Amino acid sequence: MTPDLSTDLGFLKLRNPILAASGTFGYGLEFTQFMSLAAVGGIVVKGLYYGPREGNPPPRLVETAGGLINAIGLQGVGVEAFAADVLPKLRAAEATVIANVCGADDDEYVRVIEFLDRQEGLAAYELNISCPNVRRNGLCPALRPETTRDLVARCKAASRRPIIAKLSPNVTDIAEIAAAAEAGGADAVSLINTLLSLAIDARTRRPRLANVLGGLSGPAVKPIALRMVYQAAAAVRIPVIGLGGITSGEDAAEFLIAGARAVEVGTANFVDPTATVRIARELSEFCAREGIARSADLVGTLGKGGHGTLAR
Amino acid sequence: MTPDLSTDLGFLKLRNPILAASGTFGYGLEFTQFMSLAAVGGIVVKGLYYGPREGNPPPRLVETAGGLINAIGLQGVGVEAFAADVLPKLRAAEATVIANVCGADDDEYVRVIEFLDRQEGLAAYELNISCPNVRRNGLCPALRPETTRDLVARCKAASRRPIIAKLSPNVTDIAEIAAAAEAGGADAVSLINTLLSLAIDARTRRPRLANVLGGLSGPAVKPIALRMVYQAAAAVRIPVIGLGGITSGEDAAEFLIAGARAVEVGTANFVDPTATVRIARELSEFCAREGIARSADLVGTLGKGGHGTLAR
Amino acid sequence: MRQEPAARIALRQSWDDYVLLRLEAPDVAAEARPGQFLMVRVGETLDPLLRRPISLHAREGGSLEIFFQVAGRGTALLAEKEEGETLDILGPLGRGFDLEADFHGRRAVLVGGGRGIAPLFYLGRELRAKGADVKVLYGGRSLRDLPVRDKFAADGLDIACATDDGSFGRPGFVTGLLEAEIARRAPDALFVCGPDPMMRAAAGIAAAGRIPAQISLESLMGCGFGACWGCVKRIVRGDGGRWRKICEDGPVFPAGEILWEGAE
Amino acid sequence: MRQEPAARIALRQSWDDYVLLRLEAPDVAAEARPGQFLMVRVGETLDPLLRRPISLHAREGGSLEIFFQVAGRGTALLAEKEEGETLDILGPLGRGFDLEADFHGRRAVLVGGGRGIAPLFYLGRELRAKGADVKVLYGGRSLRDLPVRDKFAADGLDIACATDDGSFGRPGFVTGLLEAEIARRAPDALFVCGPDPMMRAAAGIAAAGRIPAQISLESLMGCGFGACWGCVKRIVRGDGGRWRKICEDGPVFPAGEILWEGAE
Ligand SMILES: Cc1cc2nc3c(=O)[nH]c(=O)nc-3n(C[C@H](O)[C@H](O)[C@H](O)COP(=O)(O)OP(=O)(O)OC[C@H]3O[C@@H](n4cnc5c(N)ncnc54)[C@H](O)[C@@H]3O)c2cc1C
Ligand SMILES: Cc1cc2nc3c(=O)[nH]c(=O)nc-3n(C[C@H](O)[C@H](O)[C@H](O)COP(=O)(O)OP(=O)(O)OC[C@H]3O[C@@H](n4cnc5c(N)ncnc54)[C@H](O)[C@@H]3O)c2cc1C
Ligand SMILES: Cc1cc2nc3c(=O)[nH]c(=O)nc-3n(C[C@H](O)[C@H](O)[C@H](O)COP(=O)(O)O)c2cc1C
Ligand SMILES: Cc1cc2nc3c(=O)[nH]c(=O)nc-3n(C[C@H](O)[C@H](O)[C@H](O)COP(=O)(O)O)c2cc1C
Ligand code: FES
Ligand code: FES
Repeated sequence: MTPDLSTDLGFLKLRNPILAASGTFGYGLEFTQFMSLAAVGGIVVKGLYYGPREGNPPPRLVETAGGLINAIGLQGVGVEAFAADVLPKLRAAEATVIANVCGADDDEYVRVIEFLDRQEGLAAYELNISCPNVRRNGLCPALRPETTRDLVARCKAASRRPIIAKLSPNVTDIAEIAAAAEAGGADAVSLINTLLSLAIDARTRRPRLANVLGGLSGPAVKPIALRMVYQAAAAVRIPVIGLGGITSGEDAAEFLIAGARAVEVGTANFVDPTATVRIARELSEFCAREGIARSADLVGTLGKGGHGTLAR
Repeated sequence: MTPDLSTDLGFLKLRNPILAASGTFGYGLEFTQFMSLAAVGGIVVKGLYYGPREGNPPPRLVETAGGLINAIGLQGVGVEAFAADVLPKLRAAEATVIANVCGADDDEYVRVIEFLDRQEGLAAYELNISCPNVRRNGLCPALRPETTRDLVARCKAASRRPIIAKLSPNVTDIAEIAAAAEAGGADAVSLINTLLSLAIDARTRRPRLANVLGGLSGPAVKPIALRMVYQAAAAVRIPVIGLGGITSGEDAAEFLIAGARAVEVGTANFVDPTATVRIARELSEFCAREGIARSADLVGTLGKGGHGTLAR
Repeated sequence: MRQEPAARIALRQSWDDYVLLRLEAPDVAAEARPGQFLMVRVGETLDPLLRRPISLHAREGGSLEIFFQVAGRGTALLAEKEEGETLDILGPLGRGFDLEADFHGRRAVLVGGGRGIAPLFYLGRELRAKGADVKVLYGGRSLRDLPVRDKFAADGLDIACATDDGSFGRPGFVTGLLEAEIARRAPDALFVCGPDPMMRAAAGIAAAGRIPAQISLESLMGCGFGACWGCVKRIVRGDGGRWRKICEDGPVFPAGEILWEGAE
Repeated sequence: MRQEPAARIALRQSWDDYVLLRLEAPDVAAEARPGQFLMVRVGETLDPLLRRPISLHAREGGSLEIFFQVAGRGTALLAEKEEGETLDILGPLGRGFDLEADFHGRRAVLVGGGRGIAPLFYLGRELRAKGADVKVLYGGRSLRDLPVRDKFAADGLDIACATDDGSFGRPGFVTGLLEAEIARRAPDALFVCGPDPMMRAAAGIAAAGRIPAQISLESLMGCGFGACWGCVKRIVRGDGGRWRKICEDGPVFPAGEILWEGAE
């Protein structure tokens, strides 16, 4: 029996619950030499501002223990070039495409959405309200419930497509932020974006990143991501999309168990360009091995703690 | 020329800036077989409640990528046994001892301090207002500026010794919390405590820790810790003690450069019981190699980002 | 207790997923006793982060042997080490078996399941040296899980085997072998190491027969020397049971002190 | 461009902190061109996390050679690999050198500094096969930094060396050798790989002599195939300079397109 990996987010049906995370999968086209884009649940393309963006000066990356700090600063082609040059190819590749929407201010988010709303071939928008690499000191709308709710509400009102609010882990109370996104009308939340971080070169006594601060991703952050997904899933009724450090099918299963309906794979794509399809396959194998007919049956099934507990 | 590692916290002079972090160095006595306790700047002993504590049921530990999640739950002997059985031995070992003070409520913190104030041989108190493993859902006083300020102020008023407030990384704005601790009268802040985390066994679909949630420490969290130390140091005038993932002398130097006047070494002690003395030696070697006469000269010297930046 | 950052691997043997390594570590060996263990660094980088606990399998002069089964990532990395490479070890750790009593002419039965056989070779030799009459019972799923059975016999230790699948020795659990052994001739002391259910059953058998039994427990260990409080199990010492550190107070406990987990 | 998770190491040579590995990877080799590179996994665990970029040093039938210097943790781990072990590689990546022009009878001067010599062996052979008259200039701090100098000569490639400390060849930087070479006979094309200051100086010399030069840049690479945007440098293509991906648009660029870093 082949396990059924099909995933229903309510507003969107996916072949399987494995999506490629924004900023780690380019515009998708870089990966067509390695894999079929139709083999994964979907791809979230690199963050899009309205116009083309320079991004931050290099160095933009630092490798850390089990992790990666980046301060790319959302270099990108802008929506017009994306619609003209990229989207037709993605449509041809039969990819389920989610656009990652950015803005220097609230108005820009809306302008990006209004432009993309006129294009075909997009399944949803993921609002990147949580990028720590653009404003000073890692500030972003997803740090406060009010700014989260208001921005989501504006985008939702402007959009003909479903809205996924991508949340920041750099907060005291993720449940509160997730609830604010829901209150603003988000169709789903995805989390986590990267953790605001600093790396220093002790010899030069300078930051390793030109941007000083950057965002930490990769296996190092998985335990934090899993906790936040668990807390967010308990706080909202809309679907939760989980990510942060997923490198294997079993990692993906853990996020489903914690309450995510789908997951995104980020940094792992850099090490293994076919990580998304491999993880989908491994998830299928995991389900088969454990006798789970549908991967959806895993969602939100975390049992009680206390194995190892004695009866007292 | 041997670099001068002596460290002045204002309220306390240390042989060198390397302290052992609370909960990772037992009561210090476990380590006397490996090293002289007088060889390090000081030791912060395991968290003390007033009475003895059971701690959480096992499993209490999970190893993660470059990190460790723990939910020990502050098992300990309580202040009376500590004063009777442990403190005299630590005094005999000529260790600089800092007590890590815990409380189920604000009153207990004060009671612990009042009791310890009557004992000799303690250099300061580190208020553990940031342990994620005791209350439900990781709640602790250090998550809010008000509770931080109020608790620090109460403890400070009750204490004849200097107070170090140990901060939680599970917050949106560490600068604000550090400032609150300073406003409450803290003589120093130390950070970071562990990051609230979850690990799941996909096969059993149960949390790997009996306590469900635990705290992440170790090299995986170093980039986050370094960022927070940098932000906190910019926000307060009192000394900052930095920790989180330090495993080498160069790591220690990075924290000093970020603005810490001293550092604590935690998880690294489990892998290398002499980690504290080794790190002190490596820091000395680092200073010698780089021509730095006093390790204190490193403190807060982070230069600008932008190596690799082009003139544009 | 010492840290030996570069114990040379003088010998490596392997059978399927079982591996034996002989380590040159005279300082550690000089302090070693049966039932004690090492904390072994399995890699050079920060992942895996923690050392792994492995029992002392034998002492040969200034060398120590360890015998382990590949159970996960850490032991898999350890299994890749080759002769001539070095290992970073910490030890000897723990209290080991209590051999204070006079064992002369006494009958000691050692019960090992799977990788739990590891400490019993060293123990068997030591008990024999103390004049005990030693019998080793060695159980595993299948013949391939009994790789060191001949080693005991070659060393002159009386050994009997059991396999769950009946492929070698007595069919069934090693506890069946233990019951038969007790029926034949009651031992004066039992020493047990293996999977929890096996040790629990053996503890029950010992209690029923009023035979003093020492049990070597396993636990997830953060440090191995008492600093992390991560390895605790419920141990009763006239106090209704408290979380005690397996690494420091154990890993060997009198069977009567152990409160077994509710759910198995 | 392919992923080869188990390219067997058929040969390993080393000199101090320089290592050469020959990898059996027919599928990757079939697509390879000089100036392209591999992304190599240096460990099996999650630390180090990322692959490391290493140039193609030679193609020998279905095998590829890499030649690298231990620069840090990752290359140190790579240096420990032995013959018979396998490497997980991704490649060939990047565009490599532009060899579209007609090189027949043309004089090509290849300038390599330190580990930057790596891609020039493959390139030198290929240029020779295209009928070029090839001269290799190889610079290093000291004699011990020129481990593959004899390899070029043995292959019939004309090579001259320079060392900063004068321990071998012409004393001084390899750029001095380049200036002397140009003074002797102006090349038709320059190909340069080495430390940034050396490449920058070589680019200056090329510009002054109006000699077309191709420069192979290094950069910190997250992925190596265009997905992470981590490897950018300022490249001018009639647009005043934009951050372009070294892995995808390079690593080789015409000297005139490179905007060198302000601070050195
Ligand atoms: C005092 C002591 C002595 C030991 N002596 C030996 C020995 O001589 N030979 C031998 O083969 N093994 C021995 N073990 C068990 C050995 O330590 C574990 O198999 C090993 O740590 C697993 O690490 P891993 O990275 O391979 O597996 P992981 O990937 O960490 O885990 C694999 C599985 O093993 C479980 N596990 C992990 N660590 C332990 C542990 N410490 N105890 C029990 N289960 C664990 C995990 O929950 C998981 O299910 C001993 C354990 C202790 C506590
Ligand atoms: C396209 C390309 C081809 C290369 N080909 C070769 C080759 O054939 N032979 C060879 O010896 N080296 C080559 N390198 C350089 C090699 O990739 C680095 O030396 C290696 O990645 C360093 O990794 P590490 O873990 O050993 O060092 P780390 O510990 O990561 O770093 C050590 C030092 O090297 C610097 N560094 C790290 N990565 C790079 C990098 N990619 N470029 C420049 N500096 C870096 C760091 O900032 C640090 O100062 C190439 C680099 C690129 C981009
Ligand atoms: C190099 C890089 C670029 C990223 N760019 C974006 C982006 O454009 N938009 C966005 O929402 N997230 C971006 N992210 C965050 C990832 O989508 C993801 O949230 C994060 O990396 C955690 O997942 P991971 O641990 O699987 O990588 C980026 C991450 C990395 C490493
Ligand atoms: C097993 C364990 C127990 C801990 N117990 C305490 C404690 O009792 N009091 C406290 O303030 N911090 C405690 N901590 C947190 C550490 O002191 C430290 O803040 C944290 O581990 C980060 O530092 P590290 O990455 O160097 O370990 C504990 C950490 C660990 C791993
Ligand atoms: S393993 Fe750390 S206290 Fe026992
Ligand atoms: S290395 Fe990732 S885009 Fe170039």
